[in-house]
Parts: sequence; C-alpha cells; structure tokens
Amino acid sequence: MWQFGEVALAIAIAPLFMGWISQCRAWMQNRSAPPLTQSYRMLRKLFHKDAAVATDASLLFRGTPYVLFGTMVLAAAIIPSLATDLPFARAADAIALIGLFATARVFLSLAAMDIGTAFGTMGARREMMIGFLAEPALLMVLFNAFLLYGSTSLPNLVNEYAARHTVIDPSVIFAAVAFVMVLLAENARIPIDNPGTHLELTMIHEAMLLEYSARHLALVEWASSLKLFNYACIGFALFLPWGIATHGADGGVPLLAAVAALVAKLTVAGAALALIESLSAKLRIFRAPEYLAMAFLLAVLGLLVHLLLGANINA
Amino acid sequence: MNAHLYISGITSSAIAVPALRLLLIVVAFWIVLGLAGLVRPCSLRVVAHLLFPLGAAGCLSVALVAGVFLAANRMSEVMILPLGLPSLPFHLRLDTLSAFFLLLLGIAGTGISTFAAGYFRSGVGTAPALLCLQYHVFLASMAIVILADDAYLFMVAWETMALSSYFLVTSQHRIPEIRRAGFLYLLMAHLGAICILLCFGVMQGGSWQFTFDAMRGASLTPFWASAAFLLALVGFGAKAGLVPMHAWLPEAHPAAPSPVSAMMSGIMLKTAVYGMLRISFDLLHVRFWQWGALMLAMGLFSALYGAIFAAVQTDMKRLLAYSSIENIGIIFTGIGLALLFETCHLPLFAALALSAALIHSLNHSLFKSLLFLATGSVLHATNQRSLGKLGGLIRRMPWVATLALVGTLAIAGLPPLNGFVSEWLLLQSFLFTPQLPHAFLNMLVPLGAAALALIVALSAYVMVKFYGVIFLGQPREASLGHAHDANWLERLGLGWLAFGCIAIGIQPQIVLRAAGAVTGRVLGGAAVSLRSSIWTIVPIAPGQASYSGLILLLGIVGVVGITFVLVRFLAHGRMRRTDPWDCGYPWQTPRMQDTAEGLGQPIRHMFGAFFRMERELPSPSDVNPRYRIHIEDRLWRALYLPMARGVQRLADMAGLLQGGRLAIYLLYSFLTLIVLLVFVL
Amino acid sequence: MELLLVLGLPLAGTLLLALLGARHFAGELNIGVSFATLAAATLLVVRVIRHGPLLVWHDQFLVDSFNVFLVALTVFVGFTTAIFSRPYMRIEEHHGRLNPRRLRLYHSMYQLFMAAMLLALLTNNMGLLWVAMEAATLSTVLLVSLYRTKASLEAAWKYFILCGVGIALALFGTILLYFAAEQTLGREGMTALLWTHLDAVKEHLEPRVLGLAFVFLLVGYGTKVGLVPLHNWLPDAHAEGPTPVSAVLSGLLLNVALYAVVRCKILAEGSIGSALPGRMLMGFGLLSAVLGAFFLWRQRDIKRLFGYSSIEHMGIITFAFGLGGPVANFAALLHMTVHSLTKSSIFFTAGHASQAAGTQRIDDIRGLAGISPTIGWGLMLGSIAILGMPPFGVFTSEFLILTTAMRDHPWSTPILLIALGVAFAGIFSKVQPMVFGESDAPPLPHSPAMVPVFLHLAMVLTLGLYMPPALAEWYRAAARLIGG
Amino acid sequence: MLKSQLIAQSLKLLAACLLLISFAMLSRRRTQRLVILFAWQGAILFLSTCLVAYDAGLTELWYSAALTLVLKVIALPWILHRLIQRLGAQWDTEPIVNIPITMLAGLALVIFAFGLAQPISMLATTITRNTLGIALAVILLSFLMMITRRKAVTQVIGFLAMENGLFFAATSATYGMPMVIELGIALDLLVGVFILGIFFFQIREQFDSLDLHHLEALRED
Repeated sequence: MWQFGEVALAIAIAPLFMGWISQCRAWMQNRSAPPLTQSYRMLRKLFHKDAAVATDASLLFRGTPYVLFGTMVLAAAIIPSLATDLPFARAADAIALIGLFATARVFLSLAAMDIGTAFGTMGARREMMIGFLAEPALLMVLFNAFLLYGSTSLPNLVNEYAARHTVIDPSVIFAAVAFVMVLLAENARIPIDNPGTHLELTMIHEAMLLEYSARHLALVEWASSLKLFNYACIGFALFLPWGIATHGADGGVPLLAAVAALVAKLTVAGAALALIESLSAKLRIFRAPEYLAMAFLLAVLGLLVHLLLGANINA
Repeated sequence: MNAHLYISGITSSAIAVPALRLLLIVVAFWIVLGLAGLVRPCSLRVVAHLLFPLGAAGCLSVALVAGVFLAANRMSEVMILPLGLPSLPFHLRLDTLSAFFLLLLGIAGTGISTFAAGYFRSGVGTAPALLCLQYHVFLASMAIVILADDAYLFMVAWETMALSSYFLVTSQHRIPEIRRAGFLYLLMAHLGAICILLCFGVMQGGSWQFTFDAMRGASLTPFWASAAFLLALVGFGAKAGLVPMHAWLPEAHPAAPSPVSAMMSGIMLKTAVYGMLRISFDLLHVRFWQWGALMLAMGLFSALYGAIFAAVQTDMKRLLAYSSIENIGIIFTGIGLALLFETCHLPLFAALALSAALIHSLNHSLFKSLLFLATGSVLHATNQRSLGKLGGLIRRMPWVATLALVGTLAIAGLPPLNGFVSEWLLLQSFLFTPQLPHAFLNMLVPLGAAALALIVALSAYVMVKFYGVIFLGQPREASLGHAHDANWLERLGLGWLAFGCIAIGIQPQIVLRAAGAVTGRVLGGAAVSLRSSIWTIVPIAPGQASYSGLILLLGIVGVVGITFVLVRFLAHGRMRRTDPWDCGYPWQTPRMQDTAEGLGQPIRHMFGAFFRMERELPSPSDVNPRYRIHIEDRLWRALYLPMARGVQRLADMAGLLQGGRLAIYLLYSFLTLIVLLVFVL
Repeated sequence: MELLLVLGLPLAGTLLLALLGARHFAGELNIGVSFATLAAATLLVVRVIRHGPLLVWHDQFLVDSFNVFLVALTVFVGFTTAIFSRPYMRIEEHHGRLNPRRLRLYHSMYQLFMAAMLLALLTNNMGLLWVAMEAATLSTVLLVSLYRTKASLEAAWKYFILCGVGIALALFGTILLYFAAEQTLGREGMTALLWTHLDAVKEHLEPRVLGLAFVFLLVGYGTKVGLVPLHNWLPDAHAEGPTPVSAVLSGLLLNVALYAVVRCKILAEGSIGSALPGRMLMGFGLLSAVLGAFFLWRQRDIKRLFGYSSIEHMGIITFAFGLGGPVANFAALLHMTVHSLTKSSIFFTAGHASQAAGTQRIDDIRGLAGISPTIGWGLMLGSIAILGMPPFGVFTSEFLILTTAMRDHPWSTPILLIALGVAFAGIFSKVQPMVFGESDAPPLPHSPAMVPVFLHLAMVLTLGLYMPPALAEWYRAAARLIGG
Repeated sequence: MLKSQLIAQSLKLLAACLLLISFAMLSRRRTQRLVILFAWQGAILFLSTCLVAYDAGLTELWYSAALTLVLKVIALPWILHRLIQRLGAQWDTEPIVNIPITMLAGLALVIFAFGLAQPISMLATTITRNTLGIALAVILLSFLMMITRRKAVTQVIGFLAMENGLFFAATSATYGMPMVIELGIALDLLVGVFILGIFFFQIREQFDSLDLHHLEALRED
C-alpha cells in the first residue's frame, strides 16, 4: 500500500519538483518565471507529437527511453521517501541503487552513440566520465552511513535512525556536503552541466538527447526529473529522515505527516538547489574531475573523522 | 545453471558413481578427440563438425559432474594413477575447490568449443587437425591442473597447459608480431613455472614428499612460509597477468585466434587463481595478514592499471586483454581481503570476500569469453581488429550485437546481470573492513572500496567505448557494408554464454551456494549464510543488505512493459524516419564520429602519469590533417627492457672470456688448477 | 662372453672400416657394427641386471649398476647416431665437402671412439681409464678436423692441446692416487689402481694426497666435461666437426668424462671425509650453468648454440652430483640419460637443418617447418625438451634437482633460476624463428633420417610421464653407489 | 745402506738437473735448442729410472727405462727435429711474456710446488720421496712454458716436457705405474705425436705458418 502510493507520488510530483527549481532560479535571476505546471505541459505536448527518428537508428535507440523510465521508477520504489516498510526495498540496497543509476547512464550513453553523430558521442563520453568520477564519492558517502547505522539498505537506515535519537554525528556534515556535490554532478546541473543551455560545446546531458523527439524525448525528460527526485529522496533518507513513516506506523495520520514532511523538504531543497546553481558558475569540463575529487575527499574525511572520533562502529 | 537443475533432486539422493573417475574419462576423451583429428589431418569438416562439438559435450559433462558434486557437497575423492616418478605416482583429488573451478571450466568451455566448431576456417596457419589436438590437450591439461594432488603432476599439467596454449597462440606463425608475442608469453610462463616449482620445493618441508597431503602436514617457519607465499604470488601472478608481471597478456591475447583468447582469458587465468587459492588457503597452514594486505594492494593496482589501459586501447582484442587484467585484479583483491579477514579471525567476512572472488572468477570466465568470441565473429566478418575501422555493426550482425550487448552490460557491472553480483558482494565485504583490528588497515582499506568503485565505473566507461565503437554509430569503412552475421554454431556458443550471464545475474543463489560449499571446506565451516529465498540473497544479515536480481529484472521489465503499452495508448503520434539532426549540421560523414582515441581522451588527460605517449598533431594549415597517437606501457621501459639489456651486457662480458687465443685458455686451466690447489693446501 | 664382445666388436669394426670404409656400403657396415655392439651390450646389461655386478679378468673390468646404464646409453646413442650419419654423410659427400678417403677415416675413427669410451666405462683400473680417455681424445681430434677447413683445424688443435694438457694433469692425479694407494694396498700385482679395491679402503687413504689427486683429476677430466672455465674447446669442436661427431661428443663423451670425475669424487670424499669435493663440483656446476646460459644468449651458429647448451646442462648435472644424496644423484643420472638422448637428437635435426639451409648461421635458417615438417618440428620439440618443459624427461630431473637444492642449499636456487631463465630466452628466441616463418630453401638430395630423432624424443617423453620400475631401481642402485 | 744413500743422492742430483733443464727451456727461444734440451730431459729421466730400477730391483722398471730411452731420448727428439727442419720453424718469435718475468713466475711456481709436495713426500716409503715436489715443479713449469709461447711447435715441446715430468713423478715417487699403463701411456704419447705431425703439415698448408696467432679465428665476437 505504501509501496504503490509512494511510486505514484514520485512519478507525479517529480516534474513538479523540476519545475519548482527552475521557477526558483528564474526568481533569483529576476526573470519572469514559467508556471509550475510548465513541465507537465511540455510532457503532454511531446507525447502528442509525431516522433522523428534517424534513418538507421537501431532498436537500442528506441528502447532506451523506456529502460530509463523503468529504472528510475524502480529506484523510486526502492527509496523510502514516505515510509520504510517497502517490500521492494529488499531487492536492492543503496549500492544496488547506484548500480541501477549506472545502468540508466550506460543505456543513455549507448543510445547517444547509436546514431553516430559527433555530438551524441561527445555527450556520452562526458557523461560516462562524470559518472565514473562521481560513483566513488557516492560510495564513500554510503560508507559513512553504514558506519553510523550498520546497514546499506535505506529503509533500515531510516529505521535505525528513528530507533536511536542520536545527535548528528560530525562525519555526517562532510558526507552531506559531498552528497550535494555529487547530486549536482549526476543530475546535469550547474556547475558541471547546464540544463538550460543548448550551446553545443558545453553541454553533456542535452548532447545525448539531441536525436530524441516526441514521446521518446518526453520519457527521457520525465526519467531525468525522476532521477533528480530520487537523488533528493536519497539525501533526505540519509541526512534528514524526519517524518518518514517508520516501521509499524500505519493509518492516515503518519501518511499525511510523511507527505507533508516530504513536500516541505522538497520545497526547501529545490530552493537551495536553485540558490546554489545561481550562485555558482559552470566549470570547464576538465575542471569537473577536480570538483568530484573534492567531493570524494570530503566523504573520505567524514569517514576518517568518524573512525578517529571512535563512534561505536558496529551498531 | 546445471547446478540449478540438479540442486533440487540430487542433494537428497547423492548418486554413488565416483565423480573423479567420470572426470578422468572426459579428460581421456578429450585427448582421444585431439588425436582423432590426426587421422584426417586437413579435413576441416571432420574437425569442425564432429570433434569440436564432441569436445563441447565433454565440457558440458564436466560442468554437470562438478555441479552435482558441489550441489551434493560431497566429501573429496582421491585417486592414484600408476604413472609419474617411481616414488611419486600421479595423485588426483577432487574437492569442492577444484570442483568449483571445474564447473567454471565446463560452463565456459562448452560455449567456447561450440563456437570454435563454427569458427575455425581452413587454409590459414596451422593445419586444423593440429589445432584440434592442441586445443583439446589444452583443455585436458587445464582440467588436470585443477585435479592434481601432487606437485609433480601439477607442474607437468601446468607446463603442458602453457605449451599447448603457446602453440595455439602462434598458429598464425607466419606473422612476426605473433611469434614475438608467443615467445614473450612462453618465456614469462616458464619463469613463473620455475617460481611455482621453487615454491613447492619450499613447501615440501623436510621430507621429499611432493603430495599435497604431505605439504599440508609440513611445518614451516614464518620466514619460509612467507617465502613460499611470495614465490607462489610471483609464479601464479605471472600466469594471471597481475601487474607488473602482465606484459605478455596484452600481446598474447590479440595474437591468438579468438576461441583461444577466450579460453586463455576465460579459463586459463582462473587456473592461476585456483593455484593461488590452493596454496594460500589449503597447503600453507600459517598465514599472515601482511600477505593479505600485499595481495589486496597488488590486486587493486592491477585492476586500476588494467581499466585505465583498456580505456585507451584502439585494438578491440587488446582492450579486452587489458580488461582481463582489470578483472583478475578484482579477483585477487577479493582473495587478499579474504586473507585479511581470515588472519584476523573474522571467518564469516572472509567467506563473504572469498565467495565474491570465486563468483567473480566464474562471471568473468563467462562474459569475457563471450566478448572475445564476439570479437572473433567481428574479425571474421570484417577482417578488422582496429576500433578505428569498425562501427555500425549492430545493423549488419544483429545476433552478435545483441549477445555482445549482454556481455557488455554484464562486464560493466550493471544490475541485474552477473557482473554486478560479484562486485556487489565484494563491496559488501569491504564494508566490514573497519572491524579489522589493525589501526591503519581499518582506515586505509575502506579506500580500497572507493578504488573498487572507481574501477567498476571505469570498466563501464571502457565497455561503452568498446560496444559503441564496434557496433553502434556509422560504419567507419566502406568495406563493413557487406559484413555477415555469425553462423548458427557461433550463435549457439555465444547464446550459451549470454544465457549464463543472465542466469547467474538473476539467480546468484546457486553459485553462492556452490561458493559456500568451497568456503565451508576451505575456511573451516564459515560460509555465506543463505538465509535467503529464491528471491533475494542476504550475505550477512537481512538488516544490513540484501539484493535480488530477479526482482530488479521483473520490475524493470514490468514497468517498461506498462509504460510501453500506456505510451502506445495515449500518445497517438506516428513515427517517421529522417536524417539525423545533429544540431542541424547537414554534412555528416562517418569519419566525423568520435573515434576510439577520442573516447580514450579523458582518461589520457586524467591519468597521464601512467602512459608514455607519442602524439603527432596536425598543423592548422594541413590540407588532409592526420592525428596519430601511440600509447605505451611505462612498465615495459621501466622494467622489462632494462632486464633484457642487463642480460645482454652480462652476455657480452661472458663473451670476453672466449677470446679465441689458446694461450689464454691454457692460462684459465692453469689458474683454476692453482686456485683449487690453494683450496686443498 | 658379452664383455669381450662389447669391447671387441668396435675394435674389429675399426679395423674393418679402416679397410672398407671408403666403399659405398660403409655407412651400412658402420650401422651393422654398431648394432652388433648394441646387441652384445644388451646381453651384458641383461646379465648384470640378473646376476648383479660383475668383476672379471683379475678384477680389471667392472660392470656395476653405475656404469652399466651408461654403457647401454652409449651403445644405443652410438647406434642411432650411426643410423643418422649414413644419409648425413651421403648428403655431405653430395655437397662435395667430403671424399671417400675422409669417409674411411670417419668410419673407422667413429668405431675407435666408441671402443675407447666403452673401455673407459668398463675398466676397473684408473690407469686404464686414463688411457681410454686419452684414446678417445685422439680419435675425436681426427674426427673434429675431418673437413680440413681452417676453422675445423683450429678447433681440432685447440681441442687437442687443451684436452691433452687436461688429460696430462689427470695422469698426475692418477699417479698421486697410485702413490696414496700403494701405501695401503701395496704394489703386488696391479691391484693398487683398481677402483673397487680403492673403494674398499678409501677411508684409510691419506686424505691430503687424495685431496691433491682429486684436484688434478677434476681439472683434468673436468676439461673434457666442459666445465667453465675449462670449456673453451667445446663450442669450437661442436661447431666445426661433422654433426654426428658433435652428437656423440656432447651426447656421450661428456657423460663418460663426468663418469670418471664422479668415480674420483667417490674416492676423494670417502678419504677426506669432508664435503669439500662435493662443494667443488657444486661450484663448477653453478658456474658452468650460469655462464653457459649467458653464452647461449649471444650465439649466431646453430651448432655452437647447442654446444653451449651442453655446457649448461653438464653444469646442472655436475651441480646435482655435488649436492649428493640419493635424490640428487638419481636426478643427475636421469638428467645424464635424457640430456644425451635429447641433445643428440637435437644435433641430428640441427645438422639436417643446416644442410637444408646450406649454412649454420642462425639468421639464415628460416621456416624449417615449411621446408620439412619433420625437421622443423623435431627441432622445436627437441629444444622444448632440452629447455626442461614437461612432459619431457628433462623436466623430471630438473624438478628433482631444483627441489633438492631448495631444500639443502636454498642460496643456490636464485642462481639456477637465472641460469634456466636466461637459457630459455637464449635458445627459444633463436629456435622459434628458425622453425617458423617463411623459407624458400630447396629440399634435401637424400631423405633425412628422422627416425632416431623421434625415437629419442619419444623415449624422453616416456621418461617424463612414466618410469619403468626396473629402470628406477637401477638408478636407485647407482645413486646408492655414488652416495655422497 | 751406503749404496742406497748414494743412489738417493744421485737421484736428487738428477732431479735438480731436471728442474734446471726446465728452467732452461723456459728461457730458450730457438726451437732446435728446445728439442735438444727435451732430449736431455729424456736422458736424465732414463738414468733416474735405471737407478730406481736397480735400487728397487724391479724388472718392469727396466722395461720402462728402455721405453724411455727409445721413445723420449731418440724417437721423439728425432721426429721433432725432422719436423722443424721440414717446416722451417727454427725460430720462435718473442714470447708473449718476456723472459725475466717468466723466470720469476717459474720461481714462484717452484716454491709453490715444493710447499705443496712437502707434507706428501714425507709419507713416501721409497728412497726417492722428496723428488715428488720437483716433478710437480717440472710439470707446472712446462705448463707455464706452453702458456707463454707462440709457436705451435714450442707448445708441443712444452706438452712433451710435461709428460716427462709426469713420468718422473711416476717412477721416482711410486716406483713406476703398472706395466700395462706404462705401455698405454707410451702408446698414446706416440700416437699423439704422430697426429701432431700430421697437424703441423695441415696447419701449415692452410695457414702457411705455424704461428698460433693465426689460430684465433674461432671466438665469441
């Protein structure tokens, strides 16, 4: 019951979250903001268009959007955004989640290379590069969490947290910063990529979508908004898991509480993201490694801090 | 898989036929097959359509027997053949460890032999019958290596393996590069073998007993135990392609015919892993955590090294060879970790790490042979090995492309395929390293996990490059226009391996159980707890982590299906074919695609320290600009060439001894006499 | 009786071939005589196996388990070499490098050489041993200089002088031995130089004299074994003499010389009571193995290459004898056997290879597998066998030697490792291009005799995988005899 | 008693002469002279053998004395003489090492040999015990001579001188080897010299000189 509600909610409000971020950005850059529903409109429009597919695009190219969407929905089903007793969550812990995202990334890159256009391949190359730099950092963040709560499956993490009302461990701060940096990188936001631009030489994510149109494009866009949403939820589960309905909680009240908490967190997070994005400038593509190395370093620092301060390791 | 079929029934009713005898029969059968080819030396038909399929059947039966043995978790069987040295007849032994590797050999061998049946064409290089002989001797010797229970038989089989594979590698011996590669390979193999021999010499421990049983009993001082371990590490590392003993590997694998490369990379390297496990966990009874740390470091370094070099290759088989180095590195990382845990008395985690290593060996033997065989088909279809001349083959050879895609995703370590399972297990076991009792280890080793993550992600990068450049995009050469798809035998072989990748991916419980049988025997009872249904696997405790490839697969498939239907329903837009848009750039030629070098560029940029690069950039005013880059292994110049030069110098010095003047020769004798007289004076 | 036949037949053959050696059927005759010797030797061997050691003619002749298998080996390889040399010499004649007179010399000297070696093996008298060695030297000197070219003359001259001096020193050693012996044994009859008698009383022989004697004997016979730094004659003689001679030189003569050294070592060790002689052998062995390997690295002449390989292997065997003990001696004897079988077969193929290519320069020999598969693969398999790759028998002995060394003298194993590695690289990097690759050389005028080659290799292969118990028992007995 | 004393004395004297002659050989340049010295050596050997034979009253020693006379005093010198005549190799060119240094080396060798033989000869039961050292010295000296000379002929003479030394050792130290062996040795010696003769001619017709520096083609380069 939680399970499907959660998935439905994720699918529903992911584009809204995206829209909310762009709205905040527009405000901060005092542009006139598009309405919140803008992304829904765009999806509808795309779904109704005729698809134009390159002459010798293979099945891989046409199948990829569905795979992307599928993986993201599955991820949403695993991440405890509202509640923790998710039967699906048994299927994959956080590491498997990273694997799931990697699958999506690989498929997208392959699809981008399928047509054989210069930009597609370039985008794929950059995307994979960012990917293999971001994953170690993310893993280190998870390591922190594991050291704290002795589990890599997110629902159990949240339960653990709820079980003992500890003060925030100092290592968490490092980890959180690292996580935010990874989140920006993985979701093609400034400072690594610019979701708004179509300036060929700088784009990464967009470059891979050049050949997509209509329903395929719609699915990809939806998937990427879901990805951002999922990442946000992972962040919440790791660092501010308040309000998530833990084990045994049932009935309407916790549900409403959880939804409210989620919406509130998303609002704040969206605003914060927009703020970061507007404040920072896009990096040259070869500065990206340094950026992600920084993230990795922070995560490791968190780890060491934790081990040094000798918090109880095996919870 | 085979295990899976049997697990249900067999465990209850353990059959009475001794598995070892069956295995030996198969081995003999292989040798007979090899010799049978010599009856009609040059008829390809007999060899291809009769002998190789029969060999495949042999492999299959080996897999079945080993699988049953593991499933039933039988007691180990021993046998003595009246051959070999007078005081030392051939001892054979089948226990769970050897059974696991025989299972590996059987499963991978089945696919490879089936493929080979369709692969070998007539006319080029060695006569088919000779190839058949060498091929099956190679198979048989690998099986014997795994079954051997005394040092002599082990060494004989080991060197026979090296020899037969050498002849297979040089089957195209008209080409000088191939001869050079073969020479380097055999040289390294021989040196490694001598190291292993010396290792056995150390372990014999007093009594001239070379049976493994006697070695288990031998008591060694820490110094000699470590000496044995190091010798073994060097010897088996040289065979496995552990950096810095890896130089032969990227030379020999591309040189060999594809089924042979598949066999070497898929199975032969694993025999080295087997030997390492046999010695460090079974024969040596004292172990030290330093060994584990060393192995862990070497493994991680090799893995990183292999991944980085694979990323910048422009020859598809070379790329795969380096990726083999990477995977071997991962396997050794697992073994090292297991040693660490085991020496720190954490048997459960040791079992976890060891299972990860074992399962990764099995997985690697599946997807790596799959990919090597796929390159073989590509080679036959296009006569191109250089990535710069391939592309767009997914349209010409859909079968190979599809099956290769499975292998690519699997080796990239993506769920829900098998590559992810082992890497996931390894990462899980890394999570427990903070519990190591050593101050520095428990801080440093977690970084190993990060390195591992980097390596896995890098391998994903490499594989995207591999697949994208060969099968996707536009054909880079006009000649690719009439590439043909693989024939049915080749498809069958590829299909078998691909099926293996998927099956292990969604049902890892089976192999996990098999690995459990091994770890249970090796680590004295410790095995990964299988508190897990057919749905999920739970390595340590359900609270900590669980994974289910099956659910993931079903989930993805389900969601994709539903979305597809919905989209079909709601979106009533047609689909029309046009030219690619590409930012409205009209003049597209295949040469404008990103090349293999281009895909390697970020890696070159980031890990420049690893390479020796020679670049030749075109000048802006160049009418037909040409860009050439040559990447070289630093270790080659840093390590191997100096060695060769040193030997040369010493040889020249020795040459001075023989100056051709008789008086000087007499002087030598004279001085020798005087010196010896002084000795006895 | 068999002994008489074994010694007499080659001598008779010498005279016979001295008369008829120029005829066209001389080759067959040579084979016939060798075969007769082989038959006689087989009888002898059977008898010794049946009734144990044999002492005849006032104990002047001794056949015990140590030398009987060397006798068997010698006559067998002598026989196969005779088979090989028939077509080989035909081809040489066809190429105009030899004429009937030389052939006569060749055939009779070949038989004389066999006779001398058999005498050296069978005699129980250290003095006669010396005489036989000298005779062997003289006969082979003529064989080495058979082509009468500058190179062959030079080689023969060096061979003669170096081995002559060596043998003279050996004589002095023998004299000292006698000098020591007559203190204990007295000089009645001629018992004082009989090995069996000396062996019986070796504990009472004056150690200091025996030490001196051993040094002289070691340097003397060691020159013929080809121990570094006394080896300088060996590569020249092997490279410049006719191939059958190279085959018997490295296949048999070296063994016989080493046999003499070992006999002396037994006495010296027994008298001195310390391991000094063993240590000397080990030192010589290691030096020869390593330097031989490094020499291999830089060869340009195919027969010279394998001459050095013989030095290397003799080094290994000497080292093993120096180690002493049942296993090491066993391994050394086994290595003697497989080495002479393998090496002679290699020389057979190398000879035909150089005939096929018309030169002995390695760089000019290419693609043998293309010219004649039997020669090519024969050379390839032979080299692999001599490099100690299983399942060939050479590996068996090296396995035992290395493990024993690792057990008793670990310090020596790195040296052996280097030696084996360098030797492998040195030989294989040269053999591989000779066998593989392209070639456009014409086929040989006469069909080469490859039967001996594959016969030998088959035997070596068998020894690698399975050792008949009788043979093993035989080796064990010999090893016990050598002791150490 | 006195007789044996006398014999011992004279043997010592002869041994000294032998040593002297070897030194002389070491210093000579002309091959003819060397041959003559070699003959003298043989003669001394013959005398010493006779003395030992007389003293020990062994018939077989008489035989070997006769053998010495025939072989070493008459046959070999004559053959060598003829060879040198025919080959025109009277002059040995400058030795590799110059004479004085050779002499010094020789002196060192003699001391070494004596030191070596001292303890052993104490054991000898024969009256001629301490001649062993001299025999050894002679051997080493002729070895030295072989090393330092350039001409083939001189090397051969050195070789034969070495044989003489051995023979002296055999007779003086041990009253001679058993007869069979004596014969064998003698036979080998004879054959050897014949072979050498053949060689000389072949070498000369190939290299038209007996100078050894022609024989340095076979080498590791």
